[in-house]
Amino acid sequence: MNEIIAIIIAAVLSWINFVLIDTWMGLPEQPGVRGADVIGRSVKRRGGDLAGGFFQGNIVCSPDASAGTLLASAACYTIGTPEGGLIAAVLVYFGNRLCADPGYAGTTGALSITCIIFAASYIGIGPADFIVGMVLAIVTIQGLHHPLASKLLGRIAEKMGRHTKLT
Amino acid sequence: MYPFLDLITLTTVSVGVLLIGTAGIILLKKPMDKVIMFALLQGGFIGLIVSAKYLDVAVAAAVFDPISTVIMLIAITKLDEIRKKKIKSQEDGFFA
Amino acid sequence: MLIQILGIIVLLMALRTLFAQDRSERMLYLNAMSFGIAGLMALYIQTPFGAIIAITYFIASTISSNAIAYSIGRVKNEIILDE
Amino acid sequence: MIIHANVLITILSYILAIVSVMVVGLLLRIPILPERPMRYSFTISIIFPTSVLAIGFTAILFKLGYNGMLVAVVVGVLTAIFAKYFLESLLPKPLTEESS
Repeated sequence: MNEIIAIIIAAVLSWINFVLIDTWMGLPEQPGVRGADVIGRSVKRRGGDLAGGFFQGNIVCSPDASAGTLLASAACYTIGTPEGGLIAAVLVYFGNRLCADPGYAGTTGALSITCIIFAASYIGIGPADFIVGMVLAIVTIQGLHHPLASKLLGRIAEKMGRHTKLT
Repeated sequence: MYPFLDLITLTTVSVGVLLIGTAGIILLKKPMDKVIMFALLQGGFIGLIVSAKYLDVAVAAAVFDPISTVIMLIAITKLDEIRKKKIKSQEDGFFA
Repeated sequence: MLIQILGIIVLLMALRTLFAQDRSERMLYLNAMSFGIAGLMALYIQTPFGAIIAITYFIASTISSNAIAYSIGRVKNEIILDE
Repeated sequence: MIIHANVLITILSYILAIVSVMVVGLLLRIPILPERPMRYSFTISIIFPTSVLAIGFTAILFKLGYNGMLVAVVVGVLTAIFAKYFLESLLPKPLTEESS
């Protein structure tokens, strides 16, 4: 029972982390590559929001802060707490540049989740809980119901001043 | 307490993903859907190699996967252009 | 406990990929399944090489997703010659 | 909580790596910040990605068994030279858009 509470807390922490960093780095504003445009317009055609669709398409087409969160927690679990996150940040940067993306979101997400894991290890939440929590968080965005998730993301983007200007 | 939960390991999950990918490649009609299910099958394949702990083979397979996908996509795009051009030229031939 | 949760998520996402309606909807489910498999490999191999292989697999699958999504936009409705 | 002396030395080594990469980068005239709008620019600057590369390479060398502050300083100098002369050709800027 104690383990389930730890997983839920880790899921909430990583959801807040990657949604805030991705929105701040301007993912809902414009599609970075052309594949994200296709996915965003398809989500809008099924009754969603365009900014949330661009957000989901950008996550599919290049490793952003969501990938940085997952890979940094995996590296912290297997390598060691401060060093693994730094190594994962460098590898995520190279992978980001291979996908024609500037790479700000991925490295920022990896470094910030390293700090969060280092702080949360004092209250008994290990890096293994953060791996499962990140997968649960990405399932709520990409896996359950796309129009509702895109409307929620669009509302967050509008509140932070990053809503798209395209139509 | 739950005896069926012990059955779920990396090996059985990878075999399940492989079977789902194979069924998708056989059942779906359009070529692009077949390519998407092929990308799903690659994930199950790498998981199966990792569960047997052949890690160097797994790294090589993971590096060579996008290359094979890109080659198949080039072939599909080219074939589609050729077929559309053929239909267009046939219509022009009939009407002109 | 952790591996079982991830395994159920991966199988569920694979089934939703098979029975999805739209083509770009399949890409989103495929990405969620790829997250699950990368986490599962890192939990199963508990040495530093496990992290390296998880990072390599995830970035390679993202590159192939990028290529597929780019050519979905180019090939709108393709012609199939059956019978 | 108890902070051992080893942890302090490790944190000090990372800070030393960042300081040395900043000094050598300023000598080599790498720009400090990318131009505005900052989140879409591909310019190589000191804050990003040179500092991130420096602490990442330092962490890789620490896990391989080479400890000490001298390693951090040497890695900082080498990373600055690498980012100035080789990174642009290793990871080229993508073409403006697919014009097809």
